[in-house]
Amino acid sequence: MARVLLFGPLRDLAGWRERQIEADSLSALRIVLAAEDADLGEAIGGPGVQVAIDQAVVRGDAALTADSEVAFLPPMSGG
Amino acid sequence: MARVLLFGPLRDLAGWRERQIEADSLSALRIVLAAEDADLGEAIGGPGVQVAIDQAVVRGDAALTADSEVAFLPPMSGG
Amino acid sequence: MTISLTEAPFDPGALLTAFTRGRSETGAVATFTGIARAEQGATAVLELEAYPGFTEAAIGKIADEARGRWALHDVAILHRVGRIGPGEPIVFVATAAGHRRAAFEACDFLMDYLKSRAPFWKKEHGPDGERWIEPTAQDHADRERWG
Amino acid sequence: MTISLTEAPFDPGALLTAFTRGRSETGAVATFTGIARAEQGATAVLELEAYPGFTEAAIGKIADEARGRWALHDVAILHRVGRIGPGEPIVFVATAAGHRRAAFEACDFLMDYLKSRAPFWKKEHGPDGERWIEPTAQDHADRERWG
Repeated sequence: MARVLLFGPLRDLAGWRERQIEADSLSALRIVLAAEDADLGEAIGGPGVQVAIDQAVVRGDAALTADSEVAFLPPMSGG
Repeated sequence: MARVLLFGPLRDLAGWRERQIEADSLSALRIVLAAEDADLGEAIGGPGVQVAIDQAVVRGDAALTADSEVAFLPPMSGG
Repeated sequence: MTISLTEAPFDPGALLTAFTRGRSETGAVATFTGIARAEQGATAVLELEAYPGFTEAAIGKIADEARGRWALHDVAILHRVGRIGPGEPIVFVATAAGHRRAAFEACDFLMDYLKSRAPFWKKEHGPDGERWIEPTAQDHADRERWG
Repeated sequence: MTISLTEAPFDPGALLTAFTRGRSETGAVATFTGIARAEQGATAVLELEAYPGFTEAAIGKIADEARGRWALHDVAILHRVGRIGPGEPIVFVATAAGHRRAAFEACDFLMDYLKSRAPFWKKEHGPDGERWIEPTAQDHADRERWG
């Protein structure tokens, strides 16, 4: 179980902003999301999309716990 | 007769800021001032001291009328 | 140093008043205020999304970098989020330093970062619908001046 | 465009509030506030003398030059004269433009002029007496950046 957050255009694409999703790693989470919504699965793997776990950017895979907050961050536009 | 204004360090040197002085040209005015106060006469001829007549900077000599305002402007310090 | 996000409109002048108060050793305060342009009616409303916590932390890191590059006495950054109407201030940056060059350069540096890399997502709601905005080539070029 | 001198203390924030109001086409406002430094007690009071009329006209010429170099929507300059206590603002410059680079550069340019060539005469009244101040080598170098 992780709390998943989508920002910017990813939120519009998926039609949601925040959900609880069952997954014990980031790679498992990607598979769950892609199985539900192929467009979203592709978009979160796209170039320039960063992933933050508990507000820290991570690269590659990572373990998730029930308390993890996973954010998919599309290219930032600045203010 | 011209209204003569001294600014900045020139005012401290002369001990006055504004006076009416009889002179029909700038060169005549310089002679009157130097005759009264040799230090001031030298200072107003010094490098970097500009002269404005009726608020416009002049170079060289110029005629003065009774209404002329003559300002001696030492090097400007900025704000 | 204060870094904050706000959903409410703000007055940059009130922030400058507070920022300059009681600074007897600060010789120089530079500020920048970014305002949502109306573009002659082409942009009705701007919508800015942040990631609360993450966004302030990312801005804080850049403010620390600015404090490392320039001898600053203080920095304040306030950024609007949510829906912003034309003519409303979006961002306010203030820098305080002993001398003006440090204050100007740090303010300029912080704005270049905020406009190009800060964690915001920006959508324009215009007469022809809505669209997500990315930094312009000019925004990237401005940022690259700082190496 | 407003250019003025004042003998009374002023609040730079109040000036920024007035300057930013109702600017729906202005994207960028840069300001600079110069403050009299206390220098840990070394400077008690600063005394600034202007030549009323002449000083505003000279500043106005430079503001016109800035408007020729950058696409500015507006410029405001307020300068204190008379006796100025430590911690009090001396000068406020605000520039408004469509984009931030023009606003920053014009504000920076105007300050370099004001600090090095504007018609003011400046005296410091300190614990060891009074002395007239001239622009520093840094002030001249800053101004020369603009050619």
